Amino acid sequence: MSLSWIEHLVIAPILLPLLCGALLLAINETRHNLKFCLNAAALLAQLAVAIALLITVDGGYWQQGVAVYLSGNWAAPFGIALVADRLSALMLVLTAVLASCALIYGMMRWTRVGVHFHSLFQFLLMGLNGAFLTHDLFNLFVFFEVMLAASYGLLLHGYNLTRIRAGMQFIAVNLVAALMFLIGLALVYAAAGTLNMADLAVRLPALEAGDLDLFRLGAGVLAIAFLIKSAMWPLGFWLPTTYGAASPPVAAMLVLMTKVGVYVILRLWLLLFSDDASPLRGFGASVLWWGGMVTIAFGGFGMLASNSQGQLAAYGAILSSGTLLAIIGLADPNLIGAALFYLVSSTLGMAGFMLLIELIERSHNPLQAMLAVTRQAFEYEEVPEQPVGVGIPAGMAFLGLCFAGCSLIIAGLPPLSGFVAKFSLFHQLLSGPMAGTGVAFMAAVLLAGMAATIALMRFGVRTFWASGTISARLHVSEGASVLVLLALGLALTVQAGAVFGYLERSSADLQRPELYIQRVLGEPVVPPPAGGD
Amino acid sequence: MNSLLGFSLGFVFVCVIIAMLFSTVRLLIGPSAQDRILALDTLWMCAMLLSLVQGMRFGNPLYFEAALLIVLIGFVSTVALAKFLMRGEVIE
Amino acid sequence: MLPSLIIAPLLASLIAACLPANARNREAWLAGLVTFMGLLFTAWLYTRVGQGEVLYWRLDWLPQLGLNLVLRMDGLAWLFALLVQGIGLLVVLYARYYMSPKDPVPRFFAFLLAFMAAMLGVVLSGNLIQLVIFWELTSITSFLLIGYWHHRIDAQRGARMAFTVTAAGGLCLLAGVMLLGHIVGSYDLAVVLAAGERVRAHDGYLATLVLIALGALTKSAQFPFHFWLPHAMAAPTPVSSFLHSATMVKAGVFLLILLWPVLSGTPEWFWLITGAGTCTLLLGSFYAIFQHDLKGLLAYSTISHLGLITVLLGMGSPLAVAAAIFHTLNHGIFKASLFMAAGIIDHETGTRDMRRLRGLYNALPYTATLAIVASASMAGVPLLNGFLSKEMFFAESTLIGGHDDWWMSVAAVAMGVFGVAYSLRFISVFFGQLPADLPRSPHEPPRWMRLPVELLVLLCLVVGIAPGWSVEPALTLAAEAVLGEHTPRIDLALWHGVNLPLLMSVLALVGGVLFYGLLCRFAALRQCDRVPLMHRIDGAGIYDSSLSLLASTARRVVQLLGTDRLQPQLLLILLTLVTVAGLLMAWPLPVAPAPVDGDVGFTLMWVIGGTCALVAAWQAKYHRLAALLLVGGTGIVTSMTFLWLSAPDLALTQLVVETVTTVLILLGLRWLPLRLPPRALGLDIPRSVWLRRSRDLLVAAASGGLMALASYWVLTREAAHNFSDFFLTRALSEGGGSNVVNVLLVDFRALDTLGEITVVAIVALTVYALLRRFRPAPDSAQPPAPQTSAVDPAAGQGPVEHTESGYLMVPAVYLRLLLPFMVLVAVYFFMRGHNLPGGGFVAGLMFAVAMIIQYMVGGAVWVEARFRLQAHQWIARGLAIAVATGLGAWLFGYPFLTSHTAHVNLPLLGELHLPSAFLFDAGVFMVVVGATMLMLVALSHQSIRSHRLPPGRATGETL
Amino acid sequence: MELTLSIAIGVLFGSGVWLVLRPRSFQVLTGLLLMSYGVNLFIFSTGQLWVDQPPLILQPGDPDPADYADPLPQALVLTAIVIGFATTALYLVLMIGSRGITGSDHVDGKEHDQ
Amino acid sequence: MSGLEALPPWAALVVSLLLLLGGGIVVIGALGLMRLPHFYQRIHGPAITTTLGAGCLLVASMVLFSSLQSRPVIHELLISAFILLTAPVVAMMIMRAAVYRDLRGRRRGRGGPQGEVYRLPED
Amino acid sequence: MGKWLPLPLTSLGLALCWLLLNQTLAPAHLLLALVLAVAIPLLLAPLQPLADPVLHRPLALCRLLLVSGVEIIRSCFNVSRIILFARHDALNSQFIRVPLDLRNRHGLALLSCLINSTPGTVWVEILPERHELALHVFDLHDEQWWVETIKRSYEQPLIEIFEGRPAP
Ligand code: NA
Ligand code: NA
Repeated sequence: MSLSWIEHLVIAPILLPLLCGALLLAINETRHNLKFCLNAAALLAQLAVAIALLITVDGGYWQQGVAVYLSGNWAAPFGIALVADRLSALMLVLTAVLASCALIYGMMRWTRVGVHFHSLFQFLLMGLNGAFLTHDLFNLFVFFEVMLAASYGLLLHGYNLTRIRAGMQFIAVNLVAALMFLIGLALVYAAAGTLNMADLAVRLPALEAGDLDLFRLGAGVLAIAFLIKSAMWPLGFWLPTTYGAASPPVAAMLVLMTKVGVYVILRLWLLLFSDDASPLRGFGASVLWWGGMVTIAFGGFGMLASNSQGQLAAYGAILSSGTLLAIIGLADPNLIGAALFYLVSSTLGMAGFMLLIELIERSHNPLQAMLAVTRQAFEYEEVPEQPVGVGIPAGMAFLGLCFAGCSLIIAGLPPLSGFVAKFSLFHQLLSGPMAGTGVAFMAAVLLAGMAATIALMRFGVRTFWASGTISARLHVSEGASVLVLLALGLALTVQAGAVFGYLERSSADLQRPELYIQRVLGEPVVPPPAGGD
Repeated sequence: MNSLLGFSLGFVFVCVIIAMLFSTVRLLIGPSAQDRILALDTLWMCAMLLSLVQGMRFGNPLYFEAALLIVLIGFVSTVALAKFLMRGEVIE
Repeated sequence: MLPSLIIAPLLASLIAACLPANARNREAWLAGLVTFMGLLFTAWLYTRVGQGEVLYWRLDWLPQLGLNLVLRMDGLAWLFALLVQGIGLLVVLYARYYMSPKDPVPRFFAFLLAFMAAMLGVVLSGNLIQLVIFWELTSITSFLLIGYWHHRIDAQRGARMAFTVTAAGGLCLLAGVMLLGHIVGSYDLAVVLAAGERVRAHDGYLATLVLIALGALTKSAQFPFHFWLPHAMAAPTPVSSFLHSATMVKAGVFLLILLWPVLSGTPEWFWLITGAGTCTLLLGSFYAIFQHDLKGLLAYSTISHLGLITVLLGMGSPLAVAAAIFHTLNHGIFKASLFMAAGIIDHETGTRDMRRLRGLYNALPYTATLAIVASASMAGVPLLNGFLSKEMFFAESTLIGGHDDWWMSVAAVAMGVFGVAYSLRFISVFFGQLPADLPRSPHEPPRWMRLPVELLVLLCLVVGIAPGWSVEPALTLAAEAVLGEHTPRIDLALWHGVNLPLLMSVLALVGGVLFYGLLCRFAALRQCDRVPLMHRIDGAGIYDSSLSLLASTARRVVQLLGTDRLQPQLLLILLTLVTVAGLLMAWPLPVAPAPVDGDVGFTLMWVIGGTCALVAAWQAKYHRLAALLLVGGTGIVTSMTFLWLSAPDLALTQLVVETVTTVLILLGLRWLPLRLPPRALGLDIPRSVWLRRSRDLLVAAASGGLMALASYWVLTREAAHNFSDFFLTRALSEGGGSNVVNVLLVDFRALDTLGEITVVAIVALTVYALLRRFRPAPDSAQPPAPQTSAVDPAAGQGPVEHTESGYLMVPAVYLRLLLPFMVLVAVYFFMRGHNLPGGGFVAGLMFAVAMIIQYMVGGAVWVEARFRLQAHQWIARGLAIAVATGLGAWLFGYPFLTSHTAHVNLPLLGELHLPSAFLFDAGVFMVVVGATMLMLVALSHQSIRSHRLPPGRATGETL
Repeated sequence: MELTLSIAIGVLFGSGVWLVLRPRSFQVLTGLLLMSYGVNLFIFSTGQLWVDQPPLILQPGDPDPADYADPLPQALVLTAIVIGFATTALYLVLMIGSRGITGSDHVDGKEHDQ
Repeated sequence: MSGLEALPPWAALVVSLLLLLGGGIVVIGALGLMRLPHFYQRIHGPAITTTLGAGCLLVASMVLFSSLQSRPVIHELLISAFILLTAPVVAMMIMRAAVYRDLRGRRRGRGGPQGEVYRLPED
Repeated sequence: MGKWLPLPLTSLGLALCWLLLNQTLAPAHLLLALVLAVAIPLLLAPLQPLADPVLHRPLALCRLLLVSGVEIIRSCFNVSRIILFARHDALNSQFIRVPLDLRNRHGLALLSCLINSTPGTVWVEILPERHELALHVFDLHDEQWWVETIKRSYEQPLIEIFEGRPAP
């Protein structure tokens, strides 16, 4: 008995970027094109792998739709088990897609402003993919660190004043967060005596009272670490600074990184605290709920208060993070599918927006923009000009269109995926037992959507309708990557039925931990060859 | 004889720790940077001796490794510190 | 076939957007043809809809949630579709001539067609959610169309205002519709329409009603949301006539009509809808009188008429619904024509200011006649369509509140009076003497520009004179669609005999004329610069101030609840930690007796470690070197603790890391600014600083205390689990190594190690990249003071002189002699790692330390001239080796990183154990060497660069 | 020993926290160092304290797990030390980079008026 | 203390004496470091720790393990050799650093090395 | 020795060191020691500008080491006594200069090793102008005695050992 090649697919999303990163490192920095091509090829391969995983996971190739890979051939709670289920596969695909867009976007400019962009980029992917695949807490820490270290590098890539200031903040906060991760992890290990997530779920109900208290403490501290990453108020003030400073491709990847925190919380919370048998059922739900709600409010106010594109996007990201956290806090299993839809949709929208920002800035004359703002402040009875329209240059029109698309997704306005997400959330909320929290959540989401609308519109009007616009010098690659993201948003909308079906199945997976546990802990190791070694 | 050995092992152990304490006092009060560097170097040396003593106390030769490493590594930071004091930078 | 009604204009919109900027005719032809075909198709559908058939088209979209695409055409939808496309066609024609040849019309026509598609979507929706989608799309396209002349501030403002209000309403509508769907259990319109009883009886009815009404009222510019409509007049006139009079603003009333069977018939419905409508109709008509802008007048008039329709819908009687539908149609017809006429006037004279316009009849008699007829219709003059529906309104108004309650009738007549007055005001521009100071001298517009107005006015007449023949069937059809079996007999006739409504009409006409005359004479209508009595009800002002309030509140909230500084952030994070840990800590702590005895030596050792840490914390600001040394002391104690407590690997690792960290920090220290304590500078520390420090001290003490409690808890528990037994029992037998920690690192949990070395590699690359662009601060760019001091003979020498004859001559002998031995010991630690403490990491750092000493002695240039360590390649190859080792298992059908120990029997040498983990560890070794060297060397090169290069080239790219 | 170590962990962590809350980047760096010492010792302590029982299987035959210290926390701490080392180096370089480009060693890259 | 009981008495005696001596020397060295008034005196304190103190302990260790394992255990010699290779460098470097630091300080009017050897050019 | 053993003494030291570290004479380790003893110097020779010293009088070296070993122990007790019992403010700690004739760097290194290992004396540097050794003495009684002792007991044998010439 030995593993077939297809089973190695599970670890390929970690190995491909690692190998590619190492290879790129060995290539001289002057050979931009070669590096870019290798990077792109590796990305394509990752995309293919991710899609293959998604198809096989969903297509019943693996038992229960859960692919388990025992690294080092050690049985599950002891070795490090990688697990690809529908949710992981989805996140992998999302990562690969986003990364491809970011890379293509950066092709002409951003990948060249500093050294080792390509290696760092691949390492970032390794961290992200690893975080999505691993089901071992400490290994998760390691992949978080891989991801963060690479993101530090990319954030500081070709640094300038703002970037280094942001870097100081981002890195300091994340280092503290990493320490908390470690403390929480240690407490959990001390209490439950395992690091494997599935094993943790098995052991949790059997814990003695004292150990349970210890475990709860650990879970609390661990949650802080994840909540810092998912930028919950008041732990996420690093985000606006960081997003505002990062170069567009990196900012687009940062969008995904915020979601990693949410992803982990979602997975762990559902696994450990949502089951009826769990002695800590509903642990921290109210904190997530309140935190999420305050974060939504903070994000909404932040968007209204923003006066730069970067801030707008950052607070948008905070808002979407808050929404997801509040959903988890609602502890309603029906909502998970819709929440995932929201996650995917907002990630695509935000990433597109991040890429767009710089293009807009580039084609915008700041002086004129300022003039427009002042004019707006002091205007009223201005002599109406001749009612003849002013043409919008094609590049600007394209940007405007993309901006509108991203805005629609972010603000959750019809007809794009943001709206579908919002609708499905509300629908699921309403189809459950109605409670005050549900109503408050709906109100918050609607109001935040309105705030986003107002803020985005204000920004759009000042930018695209200001007379200071100059023809944008767009590169095809840059436009194309934004367009791809938007097209995906559109596809998400058009294929909402199919996507939602998939997400509901993912959500169902998450609600049946016993099957997952059985798969992870029951996965046999490959026996040593007969006749000894 | 074994009680004597036990006693002297305990004694030397306490001695090393006390030596560490004394060095720490110097490390804390300085007053000059060279005093502190000297104190830290002494602390390293005491740590090496502590490893040796621990090895003897437990009858375990494994502690030797740590002592070896301390000897080979500990002086590096002292040299670097001294060079920093002398030249303002460590590598020219 | 129904989707084609929506898809065709949508496609046409896309095509229109792609046409060149000057393709005015092509655009118009495209838009016109598409609209015309749609119109024909809709008209043809009468053959089926007219039979009472309801046409459906369905497509599954999100069936799980009941969100499907459903197009549904009943009588009402048919009538509205006809209206939309009919007026749309005329507007397209009109716009062809209205828009300047210099206007970039592709955008205009694209948006117009997109709007038409969206509007048709609203009208044809058979699913409530889908309706909301199209609803918001009309808001969006309306926003784009109002902002078509986006360089104008009023256009920007109007567009934003309109969109804000209608989009907010749309969100309410979404919520309402979802509630409705929740109550009914379906979003399908047919199902919802059949569930009226259930809805009205449901607890959520009121919320549903309010939310849906908010949607409808905002869209239809009802009080108190009316204010956006006048500002929307910044749009090109075709847009005003199409969206803001005939169609989009009718979406709100359309929705009320559509859901009338479901929601109406309750007091809440009555008070909400009628109340809003009444306020609107009075306010709108009164305001209209005092406008000076032609379009402003028409806008307020539109508001008032929309109020009228709303009131009719609120009344709750079937006939009122029929009247509402009828008036919707009529208003669309006459108001569109009036807008077009106003547009022509604007186009021809260059102004819309009624204070300047006079005697236009002389210049454009034909247009004037048309406009006068249309405004007569607006005023409710008999023989015109406006009269009929208004009379129906009067009739219905008398029924409200029974026989003793006349308030509605009074309001209706008042509205009629105002309506007549503003209609007179409108037509006043045609009479009198043509002023000479108009911006342009007016002429009759092109024939084709006038044609739409002519057609609409003709319709006014036809409907007004022969309603039974022209419009009754369609109206009945639409009413039946809404009212079903309750449809009343609709008897549209010019003459119903002398009755109360007729009297009210006459009263309104006469009263209006008198009122206008009085106003002109006594109130100086033309000089009036604001609306008397009511000017305080300034919705736009409230909107503006509330938006700016919102923005300033938001800024304040973000300032208050957020921060962009690091320290408060970290404080909050740590406070959260303290709070969470404090709350979750078990009180009192369950403490078992300590399993390991106390040891004075250990305690003394930690007295050292702890004091060092505390003093380091105290000294780190002004005495960096001291703090560094003190942290070193703590590090030593930590390593000794590890050694003592059975963790030799940790002790070794901690020791080497300690050293390398010290060297690294020393390399960096040189670039930090000189900092003298305030006492040395004779400064006082302000009180706020002390407060802040006490606060931080408290947090630090609390977190330290909690940490101590937690560890005491952990340490004194009965160890319940035996997780590690697995590793202990299998490390040697299956992992092939006796050092369990090392086997864990390179076998059981090798994936962690792989990640860990990746982190090290990444950090090294980042450091390298950062330092390539490093630019020292001006005050630290100079060589450090010791190197410029005249006291020291070594000051003026370079590293080579130092080692050849200078102060390093003797030390260099030692340090160079040590190098091979340190390397040998590194090899030793590497080789034994799998079985005894050591391993690739320790060995790698040792090797790096050995090298760095050579850098210290010989200087970077000297070393690199002789021994160039390709750090990047080491990292790359190390990673590759580690991965390749793991991948080797694939060849044998095992998972990644499965280890294998080869037992080789060699003659003379005996049996050798060669675990694959050894190779993996070699990868670790290489990465660690490469990464550490890269960092140290990159750091050390800064000194060379910064003062060996001329100032301008201090940031050279070579390293 | 347990009490000593607990207090030591508390003192290290607390000193680190104090420093991390300070405005100068070097203070924060030192704080991070101290905090990671504390945290490493804390992780280490989850395997409880064993004197002279390192997890080295030097005797032949089936090892009795009760004779050896818990190796897993040690492995975790080892990884944590390495990662901590890397991030310290990064923060250090960032610190001097920031100092170079902003001219200030304040953590925000600019001096705030107090 | 695993197996220390098996130590022959003579070895135990030798080891004990060496340990007592070494321990005493180590403390005295550190005491010197702590108590001597000037840096240039303090630097002589640890010197006895590194030479005789460490030497005694290393020899004790050699004797102890050799007799415990009934074979020559002499790898402590390596430590001694490395001490001989590193300690002088450390002392030299610290000393020279201190001297010139003090000389620079003296130029600025603070104290400095005594005596005639180190004079400033102007002195 | 040339190409394969650029630093023969170092190689010898390395091989010895390896065997000592592993405390074995097993054939595998002997082979490994040999390999390392050749490979490491080959790899690192560029960083060693000095050739290995030539020991002209090995016996003299042994005697020197023995003598200084005794001196070290003696000084050790001396210094301990001073630390414990002497009045610290009465100490005459002084820098002294010792003119040197020894030029061989290995010789100088060994001299510094001996001086620094002897408690009570610390080598500061070789003052460049006149090739004088600056020395710090813990408790100086007679400067001339020190100068003579160092020149006679240490420098003289060292010159003979490393420079292969009789001392002047
Ligand atoms: Na009445
Ligand atoms: Na000495």
